[in-house]
Amino acid sequence: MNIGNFPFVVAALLVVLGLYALLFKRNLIKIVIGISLIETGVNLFLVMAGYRTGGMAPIYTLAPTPIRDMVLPTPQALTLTSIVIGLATTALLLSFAVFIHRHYGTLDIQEIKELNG
Amino acid sequence: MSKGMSVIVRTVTRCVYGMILLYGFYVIMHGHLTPGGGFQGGAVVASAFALLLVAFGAAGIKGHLNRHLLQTLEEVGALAFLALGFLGIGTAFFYNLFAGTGGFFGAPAGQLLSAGTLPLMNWAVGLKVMTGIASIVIVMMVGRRKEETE
Amino acid sequence: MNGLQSGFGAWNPIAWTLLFLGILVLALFVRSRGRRDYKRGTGQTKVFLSGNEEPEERGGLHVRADNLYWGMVDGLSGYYRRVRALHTGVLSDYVAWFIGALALMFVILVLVG
Amino acid sequence: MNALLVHAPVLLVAVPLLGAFAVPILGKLGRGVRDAFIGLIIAVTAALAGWLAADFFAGGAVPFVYQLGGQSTGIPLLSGGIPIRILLEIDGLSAFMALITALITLTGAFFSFSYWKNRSGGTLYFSLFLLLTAGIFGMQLTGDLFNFFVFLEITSIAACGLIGFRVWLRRSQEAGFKVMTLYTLSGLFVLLAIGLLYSEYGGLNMGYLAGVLGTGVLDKVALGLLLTGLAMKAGAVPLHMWAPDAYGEAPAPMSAVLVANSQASLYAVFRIVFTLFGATVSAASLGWILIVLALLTIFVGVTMALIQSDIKRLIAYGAVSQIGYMLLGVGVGLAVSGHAALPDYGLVAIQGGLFHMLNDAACVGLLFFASGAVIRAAGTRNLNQMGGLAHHMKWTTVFFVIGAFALAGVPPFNGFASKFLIYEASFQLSPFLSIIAILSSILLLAVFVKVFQAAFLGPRPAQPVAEAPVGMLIPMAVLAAVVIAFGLFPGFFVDHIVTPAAKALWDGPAAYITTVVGLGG
Repeated sequence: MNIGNFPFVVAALLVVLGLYALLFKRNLIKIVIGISLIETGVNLFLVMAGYRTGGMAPIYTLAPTPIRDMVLPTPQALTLTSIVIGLATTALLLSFAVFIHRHYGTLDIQEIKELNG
Repeated sequence: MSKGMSVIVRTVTRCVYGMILLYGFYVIMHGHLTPGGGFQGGAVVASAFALLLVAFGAAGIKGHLNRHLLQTLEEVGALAFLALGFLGIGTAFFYNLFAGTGGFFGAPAGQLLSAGTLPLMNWAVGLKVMTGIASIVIVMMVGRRKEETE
Repeated sequence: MNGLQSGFGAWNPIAWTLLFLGILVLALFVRSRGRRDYKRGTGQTKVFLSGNEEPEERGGLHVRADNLYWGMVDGLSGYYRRVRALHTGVLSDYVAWFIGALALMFVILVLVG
Repeated sequence: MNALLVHAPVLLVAVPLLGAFAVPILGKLGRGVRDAFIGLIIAVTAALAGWLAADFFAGGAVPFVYQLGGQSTGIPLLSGGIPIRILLEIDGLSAFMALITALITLTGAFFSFSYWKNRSGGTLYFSLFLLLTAGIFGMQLTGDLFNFFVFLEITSIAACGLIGFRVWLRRSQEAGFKVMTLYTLSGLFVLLAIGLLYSEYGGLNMGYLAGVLGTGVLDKVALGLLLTGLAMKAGAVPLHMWAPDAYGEAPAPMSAVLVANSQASLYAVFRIVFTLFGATVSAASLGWILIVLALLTIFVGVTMALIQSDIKRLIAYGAVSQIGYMLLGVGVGLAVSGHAALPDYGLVAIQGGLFHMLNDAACVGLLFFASGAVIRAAGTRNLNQMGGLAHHMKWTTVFFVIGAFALAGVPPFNGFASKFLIYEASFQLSPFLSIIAILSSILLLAVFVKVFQAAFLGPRPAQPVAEAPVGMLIPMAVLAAVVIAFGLFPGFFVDHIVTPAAKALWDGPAAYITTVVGLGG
């Protein structure tokens, strides 16, 4: 296997690990960690999608010739945006977890099921 | 927890606090030239606030970081960003009005005062992010403290 | 212009409304032809409940929401037991449904379409 | 074109966003100033959406783009054949959806003024409300996949903030956590799909991508991720479990806007299957996927609604089932669009599905508003503890009955007009489809008879209750008027609004693509 594909394997592993946490972990905080893991995996995938072997950082004034030696800036902008969104999501989820613990006295997702049926 | 952490942590915090702030503002100001920008710089600045909060505790920083002021500044940052977008509406929303005009912020690419409205947008975003993250950290910290007293 | 054509049938709400109003007027007319010589305040104006006496406590007469359609829900109890068991309220199960639907979608799209 | 109208697409996003950030500051000046400002922002947004749609449909529904940050708004900049700018693209479907959003947010905001009159937390509520409005408009107008993801996440965060911002209510926290987790999960898979498409084709613009997409396995994986993620956000069975939690625990006016949010995700599903993948993937199999989802959604939604005893959860399941009718209409249209003969009933089915979106927004909004007034008067959400409200709340009763009849498809209200088109068209594909649809519609009427009997009929309540305030009745009256107008004059609306939107799907992606990439070559 080409060593350049290794990051994609890591990204896939991160997503799978995150899904594992979502499916089998019962603690709310671990579920939030699972979401963060999936997000990290997707972000890693996005950055890798724009990488060129041996490419330079995409800085306008340092643009190399030929310009093909620069890594793509667009996926980096996308990743950045997605990180910002992830920050807001994680903060919101954690504050929900804080208040759920205050109301229900537990962080076990199996016991937080008043809304069913 | 409200008493903060040990003398070593507090002293180190005093030493590096200014440096973190300086680095954060550097990242914000050079957002249009180097990797980084408003969000990253703002997050760095907010991490300095978080460090203060951890080292000195919620009681220790009372009066230094006003949550309501932070939240108002966050709205101002967001409004400033939108206002910069509206500035270009004579042509198109977000049109870069000042770029390449030779005046203020119109210098050739690569200088600090270049790229038109982009550095201004970075400042606005930086202001929003630093105050926003700081107020999230403070709210979570204060919420925790209240829970402990209950 | 006003109605809808489906290429198969047609629907004209104005005509339908006019017809509805016409039938309503007809029904009211039939009703007005009814007998007026009944005696008020006697057994003739009492509610007929299969020969039973009308209960006096009006508050107890209201059929509550869960009692409605009792027979239907009971008749479908096999279906409802299964469907309610799916709505567990546990987040992990909802995530599992999502993963399952995703897998099924992949299988269908890659193998069939 | 008018100068303001040229910028209307971006203003629809920017003006509510401006309001969202300015409301917390203006909130410090007092409630009157804040409410007047919010009313102004929402009214301006709705007027812009109405104006844009009116001008667009009157002008023959020719798609156009708005380019952010360019030297001009119209012609996109091309760099090597790939449009790199941030584009908003308005075609018939986008303009139609913007109209729905404008209707619901306008009435929802004015209902909210009355709803929050004697409660705290209004400033945060309205700030998030405007953020959600901006996000929904953004989802509907954007021509760029990544921006679509950003707006999707904006709506997720704002919606969950609105579900859970009343931190003193324990069930709202539970609903907020669950909904946010599922929204984020589906959003991340949508992002993964966008990343796949980008790495394969090097573009994010929908028009550009639609022109170059192939039929490889990677495209199908991306399509599967997009479809499942967006079906989750739209609330299609079996991915609907979050929807009753969300609609049920949000404040009443918010539930109506959350339905508009789900419809925006549904819009994205239609956009993806018709425009993005329209030329490459087998229409029949995609169409049948949508139809199966639709039948499950219709049937499970209605039957689950029947056994609820919480009034808002009941209406929420009803709203879930209506998502199925839209999927059914458009799915039938998609399934037959692959036929060589292109039978006409495909277009009729799409018309029905889209018209039902508009009708569903109005009826479900009306029902959620009425449920808010009912809960406020009865002091409980449990239908078993209600009764006799019609003695004191005559207007609310009338509006509730109109909304319930319309949603259940009773003539001559608007729900029947759109369901008529769906029934007739799906009957021609397979009679089984329309049998399920009609049967479920009848069951839905039974569901609302149950609510009507339990909450409004019966002996007078022990304590007299007050009629809803005028501030709540007027938004309900507006929606009721819309319901009746669409019901009595469906031909007019179908000809002028729905048909251009349906044609944007039915005629294939060619017009959408050439608007973006045809100009520069």
